[in-house]
Amino acid sequence: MALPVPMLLAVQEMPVEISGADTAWLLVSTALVLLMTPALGFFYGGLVRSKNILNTLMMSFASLGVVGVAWALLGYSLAFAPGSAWIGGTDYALLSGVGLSGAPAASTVPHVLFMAFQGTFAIITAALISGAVVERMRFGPYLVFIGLWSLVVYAPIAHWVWGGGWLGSLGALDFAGGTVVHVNAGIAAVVAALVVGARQDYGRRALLPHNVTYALLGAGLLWFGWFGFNGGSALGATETAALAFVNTMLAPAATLVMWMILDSLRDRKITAVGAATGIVVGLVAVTPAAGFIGPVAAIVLGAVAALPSYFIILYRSRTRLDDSLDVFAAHGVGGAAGAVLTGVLAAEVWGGAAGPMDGNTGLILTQIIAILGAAAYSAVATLVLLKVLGVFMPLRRTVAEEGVGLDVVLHGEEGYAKGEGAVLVRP
Amino acid sequence: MALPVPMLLAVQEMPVEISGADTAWLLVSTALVLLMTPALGFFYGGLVRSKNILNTLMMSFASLGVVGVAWALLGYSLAFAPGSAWIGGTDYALLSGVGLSGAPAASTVPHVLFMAFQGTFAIITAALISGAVVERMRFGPYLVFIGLWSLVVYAPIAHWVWGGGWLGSLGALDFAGGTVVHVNAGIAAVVAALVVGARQDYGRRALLPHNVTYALLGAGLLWFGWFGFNGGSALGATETAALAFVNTMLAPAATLVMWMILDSLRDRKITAVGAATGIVVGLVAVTPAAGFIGPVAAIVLGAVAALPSYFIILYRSRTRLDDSLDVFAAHGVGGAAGAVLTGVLAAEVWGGAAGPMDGNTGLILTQIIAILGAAAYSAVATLVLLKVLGVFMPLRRTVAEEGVGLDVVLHGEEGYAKGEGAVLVRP
Amino acid sequence: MALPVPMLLAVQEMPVEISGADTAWLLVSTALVLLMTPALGFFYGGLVRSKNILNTLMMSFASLGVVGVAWALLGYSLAFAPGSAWIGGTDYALLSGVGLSGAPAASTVPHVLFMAFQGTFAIITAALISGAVVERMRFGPYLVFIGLWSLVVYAPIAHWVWGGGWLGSLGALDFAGGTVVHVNAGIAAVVAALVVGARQDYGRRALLPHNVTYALLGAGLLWFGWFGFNGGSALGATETAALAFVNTMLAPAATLVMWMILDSLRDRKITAVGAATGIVVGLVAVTPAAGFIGPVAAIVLGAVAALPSYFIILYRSRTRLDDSLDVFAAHGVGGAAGAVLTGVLAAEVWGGAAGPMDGNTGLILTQIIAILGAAAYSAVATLVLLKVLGVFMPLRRTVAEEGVGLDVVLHGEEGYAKGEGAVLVRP
Amino acid sequence: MKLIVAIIRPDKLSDVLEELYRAKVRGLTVSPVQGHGGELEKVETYRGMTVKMELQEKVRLEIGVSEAFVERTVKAILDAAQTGQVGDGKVFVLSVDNVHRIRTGEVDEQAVTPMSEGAAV
Amino acid sequence: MKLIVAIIRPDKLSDVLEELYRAKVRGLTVSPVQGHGGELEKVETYRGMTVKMELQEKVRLEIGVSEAFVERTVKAILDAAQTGQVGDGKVFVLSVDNVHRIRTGEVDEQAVTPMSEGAAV
Amino acid sequence: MKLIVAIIRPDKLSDVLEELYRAKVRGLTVSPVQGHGGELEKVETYRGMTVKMELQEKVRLEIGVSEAFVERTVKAILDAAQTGQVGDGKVFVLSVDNVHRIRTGEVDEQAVTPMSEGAAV
Ligand SMILES: Nc1ncnc2c1ncn2[C@@H]1O[C@H](COP(=O)(O)OP(=O)(O)O)[C@@H](O)[C@H]1O
Ligand SMILES: Nc1ncnc2c1ncn2[C@@H]1O[C@H](COP(=O)(O)OP(=O)(O)O)[C@@H](O)[C@H]1O
Ligand SMILES: Nc1ncnc2c1ncn2[C@@H]1O[C@H](COP(=O)(O)OP(=O)(O)O)[C@@H](O)[C@H]1O
Repeated sequence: MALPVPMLLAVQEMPVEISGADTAWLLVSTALVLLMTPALGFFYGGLVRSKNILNTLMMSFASLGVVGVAWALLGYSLAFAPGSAWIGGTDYALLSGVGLSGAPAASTVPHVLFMAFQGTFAIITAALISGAVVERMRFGPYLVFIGLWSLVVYAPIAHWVWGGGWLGSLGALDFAGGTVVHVNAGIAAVVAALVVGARQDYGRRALLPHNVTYALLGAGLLWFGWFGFNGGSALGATETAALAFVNTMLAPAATLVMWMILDSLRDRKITAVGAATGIVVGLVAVTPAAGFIGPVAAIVLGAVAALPSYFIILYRSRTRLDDSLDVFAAHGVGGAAGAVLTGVLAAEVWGGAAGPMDGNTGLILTQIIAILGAAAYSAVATLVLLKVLGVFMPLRRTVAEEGVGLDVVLHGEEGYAKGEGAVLVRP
Repeated sequence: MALPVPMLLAVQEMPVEISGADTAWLLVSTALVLLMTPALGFFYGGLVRSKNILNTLMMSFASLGVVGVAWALLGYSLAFAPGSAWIGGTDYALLSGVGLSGAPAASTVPHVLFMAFQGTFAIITAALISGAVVERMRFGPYLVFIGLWSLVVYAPIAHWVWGGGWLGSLGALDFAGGTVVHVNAGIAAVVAALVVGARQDYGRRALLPHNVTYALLGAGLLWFGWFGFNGGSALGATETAALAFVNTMLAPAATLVMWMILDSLRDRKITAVGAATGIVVGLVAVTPAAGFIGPVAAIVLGAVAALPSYFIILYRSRTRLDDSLDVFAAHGVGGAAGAVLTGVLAAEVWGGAAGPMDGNTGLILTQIIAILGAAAYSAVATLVLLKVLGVFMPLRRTVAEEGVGLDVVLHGEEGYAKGEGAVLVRP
Repeated sequence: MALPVPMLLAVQEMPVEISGADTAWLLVSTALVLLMTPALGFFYGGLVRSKNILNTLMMSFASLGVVGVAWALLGYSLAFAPGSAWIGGTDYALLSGVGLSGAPAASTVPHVLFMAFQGTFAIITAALISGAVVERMRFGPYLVFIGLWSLVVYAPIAHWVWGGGWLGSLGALDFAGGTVVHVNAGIAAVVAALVVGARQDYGRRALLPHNVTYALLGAGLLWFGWFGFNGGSALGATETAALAFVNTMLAPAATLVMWMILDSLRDRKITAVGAATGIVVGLVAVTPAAGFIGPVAAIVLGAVAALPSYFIILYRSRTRLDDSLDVFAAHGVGGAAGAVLTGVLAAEVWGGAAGPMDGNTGLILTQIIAILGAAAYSAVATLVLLKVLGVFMPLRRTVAEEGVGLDVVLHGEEGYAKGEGAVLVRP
Repeated sequence: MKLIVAIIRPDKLSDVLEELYRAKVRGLTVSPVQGHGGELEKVETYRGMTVKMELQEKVRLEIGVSEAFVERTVKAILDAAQTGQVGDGKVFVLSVDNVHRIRTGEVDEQAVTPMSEGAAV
Repeated sequence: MKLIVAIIRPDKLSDVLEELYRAKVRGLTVSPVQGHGGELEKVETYRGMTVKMELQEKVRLEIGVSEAFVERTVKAILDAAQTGQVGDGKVFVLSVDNVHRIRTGEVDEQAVTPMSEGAAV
Repeated sequence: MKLIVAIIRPDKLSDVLEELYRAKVRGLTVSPVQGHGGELEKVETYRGMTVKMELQEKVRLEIGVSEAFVERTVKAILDAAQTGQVGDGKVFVLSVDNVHRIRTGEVDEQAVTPMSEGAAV
């Protein structure tokens, strides 16, 4: 994702061989990003009540199936096939023309691998939204929603920035998806939380995380996977990959330190949920910047980006908006903060694009335009999608069923069955 | 594993240098496959009762030790040293001649690394069988069993297909082990379940999974590791690796979607245990095919392969066969389905071997012969091995001990100790 | 880490290009080592009581932040910038001069990546110490301690061995940190346990592991990550990396087998905690040797190294030393055993350094000097550091608070909240 | 002295605690239990196996009170725990020979009268 | 009105539930407990530490019944829970002053008579 | 026959078990409970949400004894479980109509007298 469009075109002109090293790194990166979706399931799952743990996990795992297939059949084409400034064409639908020779956007790696790498991004972006509707949304409509959302909302925005669309042409910088993935998912999450409505107990009961260790497990695996997310977005085993990688290590480290300081100032208690959250916010924030800024700038970016997300999380829980797992605060705000800071800290000396220090003072404005453009489209399209869906299938079950818990009601299972009083029904 | 034997020989003739890229990818792949065995432990462990969780985990973890060492000392040689059509020789016993220069079967990577990569396959294949005998088998005999089984059953079958044996010569296609690993383990599992006998409560009580989240954790990590299993079987960072990788992403995605549809049609409830199972079945099914078929064919294969496993799992639990965690249905049937579908979908255009569409209509028959040959040998050899072992050491503890749970009885530990009423015994 | 200093200098003279393959492998290795710190958190966390699970996890996770940032700002420079025989200079402070061209110590990979790879070592070494002070130490002082310790203790010792310091010049062999990481952390752990003092219940109550599955999860992920630790220390996708990797697979396998045999001889019960411990001990022991010895020697090393750690663990729990999770026995003793065995088993034929069999009989003595030197400095410096810290901030909370559990008292959270009786405090 | 044992729905616990608080009932002990009554059974399904869960999650309260408090305690529970749906639970009132407060050794009436000077965990 | 409290082996719970069902005893409450009696203690070992587990897993049943049901309830439990091995458990029969059904406010006999019209969780 | 119900601090359980052992009280049943009394409430904080934990972890003992044993049992508990801090817990003594030993069908006195010939889990 590191190459601006003109350079991409230049590269395409001269046929290049598949590089073993680049392929090796992109193979690894794709596996790492795929792992992020189960990891997200555990990050989210730890934060819900135990009666909804399986439903929450399934919201992530199902995306691997539904969005994975949708991406191969159509989404990739809508995002990356030649098309207009707004959306890609259907040249690559059903993966036609997506073979083993170099990808148009990354000539040293097989096209089919580039498609898969991008697919893992679509999968996790859709799954991110689930954090806003856990513990109450019906599962069938959720599956239909994320499948369509990946085609109707994600694919176009990916096209705008990376597929040759208008934001890329404008010069907006988004190394690995601060806007495409995180701002987009964060805004869609708010819309989904509003349309689906708050949990019946929200604001009335204490809804405690049933297993904070899962939130930490998820955060740890997310960090691990994110090296593929950002490092892999260099699309090769290059210096840029190394830079993106190192920034993905240092920025969240700084966010974590800052988050612990904020926690400790507020309440003299450094929370584990806070640490897990801080890590994720740092990872989100460095995503758009990873290959464009230096390592010390990454530390600064990580520390600074902690602030807006930290305080919006505090504030959000006092509002009526049941964005249950703070997708907006972590991903929407974190992604936007990162995108803006990319516009401040990008420096040509690190081999990426020119930033304000190199005279490109318009960059910040471009970044803000990109954020707003993606956010606006995501909000409207997600709203329309959910409203239309809601006409065909109710999005929630009854209040009583919500009380029993979605695991039993929707999935016919318990996360942690004791087995007492369970009677085998003979067929 | 991708190269048919004649090509291998050709390659061996001209000395090739170690390739950094191929080595990098095989290093990563080996690590990924090694991780699959702990992952399997969690997949299995989540599905048993909490009083047997440690025993179930240990059945996988112990294989890392026992089979790992057995493989280095002898198994690798029996599988890959020059020998007959039936078994390898002892040239590589105690790793003699296994050094840092290119492997005979993969000249661009160090021989010692090739040995280790193959070792991780032997480790997990043996561990797979444990799913059929959990919650009742004694641990000592289990350790002896898997150690010997890896030498007596696994190594020969690996030799048949990949080490220059009769199935490879016949032209059977098995990219990463549909037959060698999965059909083999699936059949051995049935035999083991029969010889060891059913759990005392089987068919009488509801034996519930104590922690479905572990089954999902295991499935997620297995998917991640499987990229090394299939992608690494290309033995280099090549286009074939990319193809195998992408198919390993798309086929299970399709199986997962299909499984959710089947669940939902049957009972209007999409289960998490089902999703975890579906992912594993899809991974199993694509294993023999990964480097031989195109990505769209992989989606088809994944979706189709869900069917037999799905219905056999439903049926099995009504029988008296206590293949407790459905190793046969998931691995035996899934592996066989994948192997047959490889015979249908293999296409030369994807750089692997010729399939029916390329005129090689005999391939399906060859595949079936390979399945039956491996299954027959696995069944007989496993039976003999267990029967002989049973003469020297009882395979089970008493019914009362089974009631207490194997963790306390065999391992002297509890998985989740509360500590109430625990009194320190001073030495 | 494989290159002795003179070779390093030679390499530096001729400018070499960044190698994609080497970079790919070091990228992966760095991600793997980073994952080890969360993994360590779970390994440790499973062994404590549930009321301290979050505190224990946080002791590892926090190191990713605190030590990660400290390393980038100063630690790397103190360890690797040109300096004296005792400590590096400040040339690389604030990462000045650490860019995208080849690292001085590893010219084929970007300098910034080499810095990050080394940073993951500093992070986990500090986190290792936490095992000796879990369930009682205050969190604020702990954070200050590990931050300073990484600068004052870790960085100098790393410099001695790898940064051009006196131990490296002496010819001491430490492939991936047997002395720098494990002996160092093991000794610091004893000092910390003594200064902080024993848990109030230590030796009086049975302090049971609350979740042995987490210990196994941690051990599995540690093994996976350790392939980066040892394999990555070859600093490229080379034959040496392959050798180090394979040894990292075989040695712990042998330790695991030996540990199971010892368990079974002692009590006829093969414990899961023992298996997890055995794996870690094997990994520790092979760390100094990984790239210097052959695979069969690694099996021998793994099996032999089980013995001292096994018996010291048995013995330690009868003493008054509350090194709660046996950091000394596993890391201190395991690392020393590995370092000495490196001095015995190193063989030139495997491409590393000359050992006794090659006539370098002085090696064993050199190894012992390195162990003692590092241990002595670690002991004294850790002691001074903790004593000084203790003057400014008490290291423990009250006995009553220890009884309630650190999760609630220090972090204001519970690991596994049921939510009964929780009342929302409206803001 | 009486011991009041109540089985209620878990999601009514907070309401009951509040109501008891208003009724000035201070001490009580809570435990998670599983109940079997006239409720519809839950059905679960794992792979080929279908399972009827005969037991529902409930919460058990145990409250030692002096005679004077019995009525209002029972009333508080009945009021706060009722939904009108099958499965609301039961309240049992048992006689107690005597009650001891462990901290002070006080007995009976004294033992259950709150005395919240000082506070610790 | 009586309250029958029984401590049984966990693996006998299903049998006891079935037997009670046959005895037409409907309502009951179950909780996991740990018991100490004449049973052999389990020994566990963690690293260097050996631990005696003094408590065994048991299940506690609590069943409110009218006088007429006491005998058959106790008999059902005794029959179904017995293995003859040490550790089978105990049954306690306590007198209850009164019983309330939370859903309806009915008391005593009425409160424990099943009335399964309607059904909900 | 009496049933003694005691609510104590979890960290006093071992001491109480030892003291009861010395008092020759053998059989008993233990369960984890949560208590609400005069204790200070714990405060927890999760993201923006602050939560007061009204319930503290306690352990509940249930001990069936013959009249002769009541006093020494209560004394043993009071002695061993006391810390003097708020939150030490309560002991309730209830009358029991009768007790059955499931293994042998013995009743009352017989049923609670230890008879540790043989041993099994
Ligand atoms: N006879 C009883 N003894 C003990 N507990 C009972 C009894 N009857 C009901 N319960 C408890 O009360 C809960 C609800 O009882 P149920 O009879 O289903 O509801 P309702 O009182 O609304 O008819 C049960 O789940 C069980 O825990
Ligand atoms: N006096 C008692 N009070 C309360 N519970 C008891 C008592 N005696 C035994 N129990 C419970 O019954 C269980 C089995 O009792 P035990 O005396 O070991 O068996 P048995 O009745 O077969 O001799 C114990 O684990 C404990 O839970
Ligand atoms: N009236 C009561 N009925 C039942 N349990 C009680 C009662 N009062 C207190 N408890 C239990 O005893 C525990 C300690 O009681 P508390 O009143 O706080 O302490 P103290 O007895 O030291 O004043 C409580 O957490 C609760 O479990």
